[in-house]
Amino acid sequence: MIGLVLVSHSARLAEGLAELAAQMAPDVRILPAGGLSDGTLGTDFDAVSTAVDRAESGDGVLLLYDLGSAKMTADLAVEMLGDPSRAAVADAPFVEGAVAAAVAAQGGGDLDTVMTAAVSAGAPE
Amino acid sequence: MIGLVLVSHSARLAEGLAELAAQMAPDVRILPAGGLSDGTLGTDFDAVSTAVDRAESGDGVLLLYDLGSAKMTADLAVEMLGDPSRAAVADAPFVEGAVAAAVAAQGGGDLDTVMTAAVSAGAPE
Amino acid sequence: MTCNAEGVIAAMRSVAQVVEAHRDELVTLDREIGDGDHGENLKRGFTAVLSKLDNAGDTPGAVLKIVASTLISTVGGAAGPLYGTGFLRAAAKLGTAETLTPESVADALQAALDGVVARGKAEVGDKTMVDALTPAVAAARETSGSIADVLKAAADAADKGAQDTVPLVARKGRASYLGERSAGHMDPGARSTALLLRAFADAAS
Amino acid sequence: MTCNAEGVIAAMRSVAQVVEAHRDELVTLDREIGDGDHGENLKRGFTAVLSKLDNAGDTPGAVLKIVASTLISTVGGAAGPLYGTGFLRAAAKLGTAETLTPESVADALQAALDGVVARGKAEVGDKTMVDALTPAVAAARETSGSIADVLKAAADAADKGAQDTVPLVARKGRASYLGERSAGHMDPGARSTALLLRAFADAAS
Ligand SMILES: Nc1ncnc2c1ncn2[C@@H]1O[C@H](COP(=O)(O)OP(=O)(O)O)[C@@H](O)[C@H]1O
Ligand SMILES: Nc1ncnc2c1ncn2[C@@H]1O[C@H](COP(=O)(O)OP(=O)(O)O)[C@@H](O)[C@H]1O
Ligand SMILES: [Mg+2]
Ligand SMILES: [Mg+2]
Ligand SMILES: [Mg+2]
Ligand SMILES: [Mg+2]
Repeated sequence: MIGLVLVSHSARLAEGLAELAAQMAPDVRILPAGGLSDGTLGTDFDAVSTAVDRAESGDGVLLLYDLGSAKMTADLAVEMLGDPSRAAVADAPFVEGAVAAAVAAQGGGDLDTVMTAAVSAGAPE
Repeated sequence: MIGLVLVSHSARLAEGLAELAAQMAPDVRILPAGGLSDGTLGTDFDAVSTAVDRAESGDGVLLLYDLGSAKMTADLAVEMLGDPSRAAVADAPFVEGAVAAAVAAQGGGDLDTVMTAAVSAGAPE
Repeated sequence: MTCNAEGVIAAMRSVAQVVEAHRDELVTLDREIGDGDHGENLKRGFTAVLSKLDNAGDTPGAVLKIVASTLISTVGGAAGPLYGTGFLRAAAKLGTAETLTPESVADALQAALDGVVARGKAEVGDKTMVDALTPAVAAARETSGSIADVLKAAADAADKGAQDTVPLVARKGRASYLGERSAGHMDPGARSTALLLRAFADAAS
Repeated sequence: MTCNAEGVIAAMRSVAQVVEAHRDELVTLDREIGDGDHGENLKRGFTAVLSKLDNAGDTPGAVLKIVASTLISTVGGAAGPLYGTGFLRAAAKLGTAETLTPESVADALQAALDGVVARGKAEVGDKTMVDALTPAVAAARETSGSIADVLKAAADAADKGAQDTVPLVARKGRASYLGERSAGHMDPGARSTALLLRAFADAAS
């Protein structure tokens, strides 16, 4: 099953989104990676890398991010993986993309399918 | 100055997004309204209505929401205002829209301007 | 049922009982294609309604207005604004009339449906409560007879409408996230609509 | 400066001092068109770098690699992956060479710029650090002379590049949220790039 990593500047934002996305995807590993270790706002590369490891259960990991600098941190974390093809960063609306990706992962979708669900997510009806 | 209300199923998500958006909009009233009073996930109509009152400083309030049912709660809160024209609900990506709206409000934009900033927000570069 | 405020209050008490009794069923349905809270949401909402029913009002409309605002404030999920708006519109339609008639009941159901559609923008076939309420309103309008007859026809049609949501692919609400995977499950909101109408019909007979 | 690993370590120490001394200035610039943390981000990053510099490596490339990974892990803002990638690419370009030459310094600066652009996708004129680094690289490539000469030319060009960001409207990074309102302020990242290059130039002379 594809795992998700939610890269945010805010710990609470990432954790809240993880609980929201988990509601419809109870079996998916959804790892929040938000904020700096001192509690201030920012993205923590080491926390993101650790989250990617933990989200991986064999099928790959999708990363989503809140703002542009979080995207750069996410990209870097993927590039530094032993096998960068095991993870991908979605250019998707953060909340809407994470929920859609979680549902797609829960449904057994592969990395491409989960990525497509994220990037094509809009505000739901 | 336009105020913002962030309607979410999760208290942490709304609070984290409020702190993120406030970073670039220190003078804007950004009120999180997330979760149910018992701590579970859901949208709390009364909390949203209270947040709209608190976000109002005379120029109007923009509401953003995380998922479709939060939109319905937000719509209802606006309809029930004494003067519904003082607030509006943005169909915008939640995080991206809130940050863009906060910056537009900080810049002194009116309700239309702030709404436009929210709905035209995409993932930033 | 007596067709005044007291009768509506009594009917709401049995609705609350039915919701409580079917909490787990609705949770299970919502777990399949949603977030698994529909039964709990409605139970929370109607438990709050119960606590407001004593002297809730002198007219059916006044009682339904209290029900509406209580559901809006307490349900916490999509069903809150949806049922809340439905009850609110029904209340407005009934106005200050002291008693219900078969015609005013059908009109109130129509107003409730219109309110649910205005709130949620769902069409028939989207796999939502609208798929139960729409045939229920049509059946109510076509039925002549007592209030009990009207509500029984509505409940029967809602049951069938809810059943008919099983093969549908959801296009509104959380279930729409599942796409094709939403087929094969009854929509929880359509089921709860059928349960509510059956409770009203039973209370009226 | 001696053009080996030790010289680079010494230069990094003065960079860290310069960053510390200009923390507030960078914070103030970032408060105008960003989130007000650029000075604190870089201070946190280079303080961490300082603690890693003892025996950081035997070649300039090895030292820069440590600098890169430390910045990536500690800066916490856009400047982390951007400067981190820049230092990483510069380190890769220098390879295992024991000493720097004017040419290898210019090549390393070019590699750093390419890395920053690959990471952030900014073009000249977008009001970012690229607006300082791009003219700096061009000046470095055009300058013949000592390493100090090359770095001084780069720092002068970066100063001008940073100044020239003032009238621009930001198209990348947080400042792009401000649209037209971003004009009239110097880009904090362009300013810090100019400060870093000046610190290197001063260390080399
Ligand atoms: N836009 C909509 N229009 C009509 N009904 C809807 C809509 N969205 C959701 N529903 C109904 O609400 C039900 C789910 O209610 P509930 O579980 O209480 O809310 P939530 O989805 O917020 O958890 C669905 O089964 C469906 O019948
Ligand atoms: N996409 C980008 N490409 C190049 N430089 C960028 C980009 N985004 C931001 N920057 C630079 O980063 C600087 C801000 O850094 P910093 O404040 O540390 O990060 P953040 O914006 O995450 O708070 C900006 O002034 C700009 O020079
Ligand atoms: Mg539900
Ligand atoms: Mg719910
Ligand atoms: Mg900043
Ligand atoms: Mg920052």
